[in-house]
Amino acid sequence: MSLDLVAAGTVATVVVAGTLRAATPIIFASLGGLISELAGCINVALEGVMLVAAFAGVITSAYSALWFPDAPLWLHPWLGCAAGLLAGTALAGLLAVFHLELGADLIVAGIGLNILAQGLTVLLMAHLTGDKGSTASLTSFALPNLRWPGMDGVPVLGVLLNGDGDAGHNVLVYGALAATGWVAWALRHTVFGLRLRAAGENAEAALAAGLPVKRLRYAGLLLSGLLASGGGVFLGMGYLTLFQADMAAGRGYLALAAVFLGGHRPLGTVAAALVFGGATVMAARLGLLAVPAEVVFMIPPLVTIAALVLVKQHQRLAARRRAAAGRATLLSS
Amino acid sequence: HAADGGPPRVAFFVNGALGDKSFFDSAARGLRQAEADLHLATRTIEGGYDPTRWESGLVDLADSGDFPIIVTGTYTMGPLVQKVAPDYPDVTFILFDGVVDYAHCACGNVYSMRFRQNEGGYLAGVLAAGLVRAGTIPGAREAVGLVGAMPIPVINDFATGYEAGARDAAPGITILRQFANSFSDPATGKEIAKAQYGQGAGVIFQVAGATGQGVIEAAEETGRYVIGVDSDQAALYRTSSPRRAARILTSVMKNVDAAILRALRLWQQGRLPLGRTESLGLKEGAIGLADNPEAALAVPPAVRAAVAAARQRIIDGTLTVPTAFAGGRP
Amino acid sequence: MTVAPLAIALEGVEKRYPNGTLANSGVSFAVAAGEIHALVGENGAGKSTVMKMLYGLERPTAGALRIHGRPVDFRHPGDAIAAGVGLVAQHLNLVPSLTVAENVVLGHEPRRAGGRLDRAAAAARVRALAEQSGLAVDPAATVASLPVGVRQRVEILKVLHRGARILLLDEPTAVLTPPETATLFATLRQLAEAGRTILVITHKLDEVKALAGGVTVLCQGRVTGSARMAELDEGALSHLMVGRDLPPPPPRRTARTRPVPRVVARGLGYVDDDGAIRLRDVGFDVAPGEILGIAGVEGNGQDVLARLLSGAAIPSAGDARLDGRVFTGLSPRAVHALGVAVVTEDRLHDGAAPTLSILDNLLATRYARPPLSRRGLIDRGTARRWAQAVIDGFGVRAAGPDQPMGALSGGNMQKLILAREIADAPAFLVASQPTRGVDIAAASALQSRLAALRDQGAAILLISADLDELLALSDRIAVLYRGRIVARFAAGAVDAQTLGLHMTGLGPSLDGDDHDAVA
Amino acid sequence: MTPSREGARIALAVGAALALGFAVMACVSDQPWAAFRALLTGPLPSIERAADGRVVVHRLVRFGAWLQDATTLTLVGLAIAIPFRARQFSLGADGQLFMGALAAAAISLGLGDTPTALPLAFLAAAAAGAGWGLVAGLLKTRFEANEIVTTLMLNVVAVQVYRLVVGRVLNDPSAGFITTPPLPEAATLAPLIARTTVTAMVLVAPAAVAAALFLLRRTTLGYEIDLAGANPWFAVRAGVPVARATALAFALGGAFAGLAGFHVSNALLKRLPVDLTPGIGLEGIVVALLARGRVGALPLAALGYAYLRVGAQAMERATDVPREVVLVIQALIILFVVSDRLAPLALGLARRASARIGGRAA
Ligand SMILES: Nc1ncnc2c1ncn2[C@@H]1O[C@H](COP(=O)(O)OP(=O)(O)OP(=O)(O)O)[C@@H](O)[C@H]1O
Ligand SMILES: Nc1ncnc2c1ncn2[C@@H]1O[C@H](COP(=O)(O)OP(=O)(O)OP(=O)(O)O)[C@@H](O)[C@H]1O
Ligand SMILES: [Mg+2]
Ligand SMILES: [Mg+2]
Repeated sequence: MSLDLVAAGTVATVVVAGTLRAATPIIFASLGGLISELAGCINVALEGVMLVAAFAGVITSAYSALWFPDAPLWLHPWLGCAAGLLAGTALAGLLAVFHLELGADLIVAGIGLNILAQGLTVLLMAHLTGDKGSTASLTSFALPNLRWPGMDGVPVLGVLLNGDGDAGHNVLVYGALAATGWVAWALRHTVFGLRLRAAGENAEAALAAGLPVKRLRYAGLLLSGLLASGGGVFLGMGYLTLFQADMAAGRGYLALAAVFLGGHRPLGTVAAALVFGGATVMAARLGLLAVPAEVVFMIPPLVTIAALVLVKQHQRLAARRRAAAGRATLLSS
Repeated sequence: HAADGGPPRVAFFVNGALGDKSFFDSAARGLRQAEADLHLATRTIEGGYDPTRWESGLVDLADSGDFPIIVTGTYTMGPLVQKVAPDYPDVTFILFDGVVDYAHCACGNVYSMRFRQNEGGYLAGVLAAGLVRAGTIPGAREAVGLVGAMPIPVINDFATGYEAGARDAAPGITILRQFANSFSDPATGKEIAKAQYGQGAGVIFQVAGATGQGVIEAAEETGRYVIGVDSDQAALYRTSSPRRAARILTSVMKNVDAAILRALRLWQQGRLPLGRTESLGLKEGAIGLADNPEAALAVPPAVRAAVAAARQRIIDGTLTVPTAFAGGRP
Repeated sequence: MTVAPLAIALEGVEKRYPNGTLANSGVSFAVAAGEIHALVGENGAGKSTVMKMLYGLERPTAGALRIHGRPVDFRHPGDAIAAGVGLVAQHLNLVPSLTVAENVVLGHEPRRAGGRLDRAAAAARVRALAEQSGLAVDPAATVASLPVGVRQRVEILKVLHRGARILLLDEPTAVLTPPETATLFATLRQLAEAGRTILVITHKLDEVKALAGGVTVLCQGRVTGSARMAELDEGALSHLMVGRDLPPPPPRRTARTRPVPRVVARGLGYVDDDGAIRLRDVGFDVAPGEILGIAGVEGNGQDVLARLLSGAAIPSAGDARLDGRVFTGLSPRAVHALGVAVVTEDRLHDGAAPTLSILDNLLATRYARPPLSRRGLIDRGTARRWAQAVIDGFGVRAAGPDQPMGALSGGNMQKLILAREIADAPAFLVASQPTRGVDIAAASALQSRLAALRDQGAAILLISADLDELLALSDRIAVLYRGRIVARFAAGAVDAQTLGLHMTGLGPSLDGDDHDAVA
Repeated sequence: MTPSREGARIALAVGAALALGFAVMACVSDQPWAAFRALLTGPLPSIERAADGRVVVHRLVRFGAWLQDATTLTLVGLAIAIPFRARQFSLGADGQLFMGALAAAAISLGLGDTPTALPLAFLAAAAAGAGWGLVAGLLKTRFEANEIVTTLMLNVVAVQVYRLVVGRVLNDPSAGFITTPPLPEAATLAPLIARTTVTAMVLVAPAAVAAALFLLRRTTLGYEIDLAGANPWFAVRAGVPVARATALAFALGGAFAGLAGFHVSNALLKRLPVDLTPGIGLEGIVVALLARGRVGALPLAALGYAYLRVGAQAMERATDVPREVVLVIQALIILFVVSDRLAPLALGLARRASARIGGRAA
């Protein structure tokens, strides 16, 4: 009986650990999407940013080991990580230049950059490895896992803190949590956050207040690139240990949906990203029952749409309640 | 063509893109081999993933007059070849892993070959189930898994054979089967594999293209085993990641490369049996299991013997493996 | 005699917008430090353009700007702010979701370690500034929830917070009540005495008189006159501003034509989505050929009242009838079909589609019925002829029906909107702020139109922040305060001062539903 | 901007993209000039005189592919451009196309070889696309759900519904891959030009554009859509049924995307494979924006864009340039053509440079 409870708890925590893992790339990307969205620039290129970051990270870590065979092993993944972040941010910078300097429509430029990222990564991969599919033939590195010591065999907490294989969570899983906290704090409490939101909400007012709106939008887009790159690096150097053509697999678009689903608020956005991560894990587990895979893969989009509808409906009911209360006072007076 | 002096030119039309680490890559390898061994000039054209462009792509190749021979594959291309080939009687079409309906088309210039991948799947099933039943894998229950890309007939054929083999080798064994719904999402592949390993699967057979690489990573992380598909996937990791290679028990080889090389050689010799379909399996050496010394030690001799016995019975014809193709084999 | 140093100087300034419009040409004038200077002229004369150049929002295409004697080339408002210039723009420019304090300090925020915003310091600063200048605001309130008058104060505080030595104010009184205007003027005088320089745009003669030490008049982008106020009498000033004698005020109607009210509203109440009561027990009658004026400080229920009467909102209590038929609670189209016409208060927001042509703007209320459309097909030919007739009939200065609405000056745009609404001789017209921001000549033309409509027998509800207009046009005036009617007057029996008192809740209040008290 | 200046701007942008693309090609290819020529002349048929004096037309298929591509792109471009008139940024053409294709195939298979199969399949495709579009429209007007998100999500749902139906309901078990059975002859369109996939749909596309133009310019619904897009607050106050017009704009756009689905199912593939790839809808956005949202300019934008795409594929087939370079060039063209300020910037720089040179000469 109590054993069953522990077992159920373990299954639940396995799902939680899996959700955290599956949500990490989406969390990073959606935080990035949130920042640029608040700065008034929707970033459709999150997908491409992730792809480029994953690619640069994996390739750099592999080549770092080839070029610096004497360097300590722990160095390579971190070099890769830095390169990934840089490359992804650079792609976002390109989006910023096209939009802010050259007047390109943001959405189309974003789509264009996604196509560019798709083509460029495979082109370079084929050039470097002779392989158009993945970098499996290269020895690339994963960023380290963090393990809480002394959790061996502790039933529920052990899995929660150290993951289902007791190998610990990847450092970037913690990175995503830290990024969440930082973004929430920075948007709310810093001068930068205030200016960013002002520039996004009413550019004219921000301009009239003497704010460098264009520079703020650059900052928003670059920061969005940096954060989304974190997700890309995790995909190639944490979740998996290789780069695979098109490996972002629509997560950038999901991240964008999370921003809207989360009502343009940091915690809401991350909650939505967690829902999407959870849906992937559920899909992996539901698939073991006889549910058709197609139905399972409809869950995340349907959840998104349902959530948008329910949130609105909830607001509406609340408004109706308030209005009814007001009407009662109006009529009674 | 050959008239202008150069070697005969072979076009390989890929209805997708290279880089799947298995099927198309293997075919491309066969063509490269042909270039070296048979002195043919080959060109690979990736048609991309949009099926509305494949027909015009194929016609363009045939129409150009540059290529006396066109190689293409998959069942999807079958109907297109069937439609295009009669218009270009001077061009030879080699269709692998797909067929044209010779009864209903003037396809005297088409040679098609199909593979009995269910036979390879069967051996994988025997191996996986035997190993699991031997009880030497820590943490595993008596269960084996299968991760497929999509429930398309070719993959279902692998799966059908696999499940039959597992059941025959270990009646009552639990078999988990799931599809990732994508050929190119290793992260989802890894998540599914983790779920299956979490449910106690000791071995997973991945038939999932690039998605399968996630399964291999999951095997490494959980310390369980995986069986690769189409080409020797342990070889892929042998230098880059030996730990991972050691988790790949074997790969079910679908020797598309050898089959294409053979067909081209026959064509060069004027002996290619045009106008018919050849069925290739264990017996013809087109299907087989790869040797992976790193993992071989993990397999008890009895299990190895069972696999060898099953292989022999299939080759002898005393064992017929069930297939996912409606109407059975041609 | 000492010559005061010049704070602002324009020398031969030209501004040509990228689309080719020559907004300013050879503009030269100067404002001495510590002076309050008025910039006047008709709509589209180029006044706002001058302000925008002085604030770095636009750059002159020729000529030079000097601030405190130094030539400047502002590329960005940040440069202007650094040079001590502040602008309160014609259209309010605040970030709605931020608080008053956040809006005020935006761009010059008090900080704590780590780039953090010091909210407490910001609030304290705003409170202190508000006290000094007499512009009362709640630093913690969200701007979105504030009425326009208060937002205007926030804009001014913003400029003061940055320590601007030169204040540019573009039509700052357009949305203020007389008491608010008086407070603002007192503050401005105080600032000028403290040495700050103020350049203000206004369309109102009396404001120029009350405030300015000097005046510059623009006409079609050129300076047509410049004078010290001391040297001008009233006639000369108005002549300078309008370029000719002022048109006579619209004729006041003397006798009531029909005693039976055409529009009867009783017990109108409205509760918004937040549960706040925005309108409470509002009742009135309007007879054919009568104008009922509604006075009130912005945000006291005028907008809600107009929305209820136009079908844009459904009353929570009460109703209104037109010739005995209830028309509240119907859709805007149904209301319109009954003969109710509406001029909304904010023409750019919900009164017109600036990017569409004049023709498309004129069609909006009648595209769905013959003769302009049949069975879902619009008859463009007929529509064009009709639109041209409207343009000609109302004396609108426009190139033709295909010109984009947004390319018209404010006054002409407003004429077209009024034309659209009264073209089919409505039985009842609800007109909100019909002459806001419109120059004197255009405003008087619009007022004559309203008077003419009244004389044809229409009932008119005139909502206006301009008390002179209300007093000149209305037969009776009701005052809205906090969603209630708190006072009613016959127009002849009241002055602006009394109205202003009631508008701020200081007059003796009325009890009960005595809507016929004055009738 | 005047049409000729706009034309010059686009020409400059495409030129810049091609120049950059050439640089990329030169890096990866041994035969960059041949590749470049293939890119620029690829879609045109080659006419040769054979040894015996007969005139032989080669590569008509590429010409056909160009027209075929432009047809699809025009239709999905309409699916973006019409909601855009109501200021709605729909990314939903993909899902609508899938639904349209599915409906057309289902009706064709259901009716079999009957004369009504073709028109009914055509209508069913339009209706299914419109219905799917309407869902996004209603989500927007009833629940204020952001249309960018809902259309993206509805695309995913549509693709999965499509796979479910093709894989489990309409599946042809004898095919060897997951697909519907071939559609009955009477329900499909025959090629107008032999050995190409150009069908009567190539005429339907301009007709669709004309119909859309008529609808937008001459009908009250079109007027309502325009007004709802130009200023919805004003439109509401003026009594225009904004919600209805907005939702119908989505539906109307969806109908055209549905027809693009019909083009795919009943004209191009004549059966539906499960792995029909999403993404055509996104290209519709590109085409709609190339046309600056002007419905009348859609066919031109579609022809131009399709020309470059087919040229890129011809290049890939004819030379050693890989597929990815084609993607890169395509991306560059998209980026440069939507960069409004690129041409003025370049012209300004050129003018300044020439002024400097001229000044020195003087
Ligand atoms: N951004 C712009 N682009 C092009 N033309 C403009 C722009 N802003 C103003 N104009 C034109 O410049 C002229 C002067 O405009 P401005 O705003 O300075 O007038 P104004 O005197 O402030 O008028 P109002 O009294 O209506 O506020 C007008 O004819 C207008 O059409
Ligand atoms: N981008 C633009 N292009 C053309 N004309 C413009 C543009 N922006 C503004 N205008 C015109 O400039 C003139 C003044 O604009 P502004 O916004 O200062 O005042 P307004 O609100 O139109 O007039 P009012 O003084 O009545 O409020 C108007 O005629 C307006 O239509
Ligand atoms: Mg102005
Ligand atoms: Mg004005």
